Amino acid sequence: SKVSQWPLLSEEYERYGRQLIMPEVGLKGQLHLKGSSILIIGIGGLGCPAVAYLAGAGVGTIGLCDGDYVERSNLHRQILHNTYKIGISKVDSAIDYLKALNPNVTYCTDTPASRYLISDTCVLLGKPLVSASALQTNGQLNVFNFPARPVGDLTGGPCYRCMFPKPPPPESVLTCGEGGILGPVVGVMGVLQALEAIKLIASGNIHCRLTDQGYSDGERVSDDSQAPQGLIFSAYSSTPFRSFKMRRRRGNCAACSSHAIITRESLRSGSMDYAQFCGAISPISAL
Amino acid sequence: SKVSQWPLLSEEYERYGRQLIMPEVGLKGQLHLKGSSILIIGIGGLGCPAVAYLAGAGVGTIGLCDGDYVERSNLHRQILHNTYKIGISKVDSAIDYLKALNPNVTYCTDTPASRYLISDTCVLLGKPLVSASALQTNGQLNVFNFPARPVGDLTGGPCYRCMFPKPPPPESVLTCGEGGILGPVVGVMGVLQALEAIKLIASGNIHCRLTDQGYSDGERVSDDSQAPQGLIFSAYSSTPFRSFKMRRRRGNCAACSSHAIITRESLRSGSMDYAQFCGAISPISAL
Amino acid sequence: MAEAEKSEAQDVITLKVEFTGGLEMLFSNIKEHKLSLPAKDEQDKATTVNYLVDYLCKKVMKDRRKELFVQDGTVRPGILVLINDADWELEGEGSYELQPEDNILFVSTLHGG
Amino acid sequence: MAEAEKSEAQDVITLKVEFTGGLEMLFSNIKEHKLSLPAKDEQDKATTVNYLVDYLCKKVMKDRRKELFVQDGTVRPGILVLINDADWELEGEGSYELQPEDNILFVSTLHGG
Ligand SMILES: [Zn+2]
Ligand SMILES: [Zn+2]
Repeated sequence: SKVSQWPLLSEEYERYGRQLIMPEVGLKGQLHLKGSSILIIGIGGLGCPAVAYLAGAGVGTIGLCDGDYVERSNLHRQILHNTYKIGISKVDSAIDYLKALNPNVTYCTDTPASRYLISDTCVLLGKPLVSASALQTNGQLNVFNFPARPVGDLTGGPCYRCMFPKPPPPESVLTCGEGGILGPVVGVMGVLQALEAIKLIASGNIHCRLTDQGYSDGERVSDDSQAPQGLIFSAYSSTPFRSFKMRRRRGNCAACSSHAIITRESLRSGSMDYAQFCGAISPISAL
Repeated sequence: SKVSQWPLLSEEYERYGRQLIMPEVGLKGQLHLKGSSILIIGIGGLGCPAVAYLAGAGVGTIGLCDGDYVERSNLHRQILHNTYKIGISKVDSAIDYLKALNPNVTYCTDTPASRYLISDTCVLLGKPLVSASALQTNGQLNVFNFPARPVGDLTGGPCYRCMFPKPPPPESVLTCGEGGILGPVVGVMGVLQALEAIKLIASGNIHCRLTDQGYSDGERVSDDSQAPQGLIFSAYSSTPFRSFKMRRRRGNCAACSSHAIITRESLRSGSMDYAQFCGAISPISAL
Repeated sequence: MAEAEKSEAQDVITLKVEFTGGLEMLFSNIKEHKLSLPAKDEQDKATTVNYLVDYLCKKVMKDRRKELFVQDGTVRPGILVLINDADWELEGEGSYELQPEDNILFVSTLHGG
Repeated sequence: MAEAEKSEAQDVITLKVEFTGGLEMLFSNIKEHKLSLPAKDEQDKATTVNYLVDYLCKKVMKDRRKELFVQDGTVRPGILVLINDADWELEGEGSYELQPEDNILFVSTLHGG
């Protein structure tokens, strides 16, 4: 059979029509989305809305990663799961939902990890990390390691360790189970994660390739207005959303600087003990 | 059988546990939520995430109102519907999803109306209106008619007509079909609508009752920091979220002032022609 | 902030004027404009938001569809004007006298969802 | 804005200090504090963010669990400090010299989701 002249199926033109007609996406951006793969770590309050909008937008391959099972106490905020899925793994529950929402996407699964391990892996693989968290009435969002320049290049975006070289004392860390969480608070942060990921991918500027002349990362202009931004949200504040200028890479960062001590080898060998590093916080509850 | 000593079912304590432990909600707030009813007008890009989080949070009665059927071009942003629901009414599709998410909620249905008619009805019934809209990369959110004081009381919150006494010229109005829309942009606004509604209800301050001494509306303090706020969102801006102080009620507002010409009678008799008032914009596409 | 940029001495006011909600399309797709306006108008009165709207129409707007920005001598229905993040009604609407470094935001209201 | 409130003349700096992300619990659950600090410290040097942190610990914080705010002479790991909405690293961290009407925000980072 003949190869189609059209870069998308007619089903896809119809499905993505409302974003295809926007200059910020267009056919080129849609093809970037289709060619991209995203790993979602945790299918909880953040991951549920994030993955729904990413699958909806047509990200080609989505990895899902969560070791937990659906509980009733999840359902006020983890809106892909439902009452009939209680006791089923969150990954399986999410895939049920996502395949119905958009069968054009490929879904895969993996096992979860801690924030530091996730950030270190992103740095070593040259991938940006769209990170968010939420507790009670507050939320935070940061894009780390963007642009994803090589280890040692101070013009790359800061990594999680640049911002938090030391983990907080375990007694200062509350989980959603202890502190509580309003569903739409974590929901907003998850949707905003999807938005940041779509903006990065559709722009085509995410691709950071090693060339003979060093790294290239698209047409990204590095003027000040493009400096990496963080967002903090406080639902009951008179200024609920605050954007802030993020720091630069840290010259002595253990992961992304020329003094890095974290390498592919140290990750593979397991010589880094992330659970110990973070004290009593278990990797899952620290997500 | 004996009446339970407990104000909630044990299933509900488990389901809402993560928000019950928060001082902003608590058992009192959860009972306010359970006793409340909300009408969702439009189960599209805003209504889908909004109703999911409202049902998840345990709003007791939810009215759903949309005359449309699910189309493939909805699915990148209308995340309660799915590929198998194409051609089914949006209201039926949403109820399927919602009953699985939270079977404790009562769901009802109604028919849609225009923004002016919705606002006018809220003013006449003394109900606050959590209004949002989104197009392309922009979104807007306003809570109208809060506090929902009686017609003629200038200390009540402004209504939609106070802010927009005249409809925009039809040629200046774009719909999502014409202008396009990014899924998470409308998604964020829908989740924020749910959050505003939950904050209003859980606080207990929404109740606006006619007493002998005039209206009482809870313990709401009317200092400046509590003045009604609007929110505008622009996904590609360096300051994506901006909060602003909304205006007060308009002294000559056609709906909420002492010079109001819109009454229960004029609404019932149909003497107000909303379609004509808004020019060529059909009520549905203007939602 | 940016105190050094103030220049009342030369009887000029610098402003940050922004357009959003799609309205930037009428202004060469530029969302943020730094403008310098005379501090006084021809009648030696302090310049107001009305003066700014007129100035934007005549000097800044390249698009010919003026009626999508002004109608009947003021901004058209469906455009929200914010003066330093407050609805202009709270500041006196068009007759508000511009202050140095004011932020004036014009928002086209949206009807999608 | 609020120029009238500036009071360098009396060698005092007024600041807006905010706590969020749950950190406000350590400060009597007040998210927004208006503080007046001396413009110079005992050594006649301009007061810095380090000075402010020490001042908050000694004069403002009622909670006895100081270790949840400071450790090893600086803010504890997991607290982000923003000076006028920029990570304090961009402004010189603790040695940043406070300016009148500065906004200093302390955010406890969250780990839930
Ligand atoms: Zn780093
Ligand atoms: Zn009104």
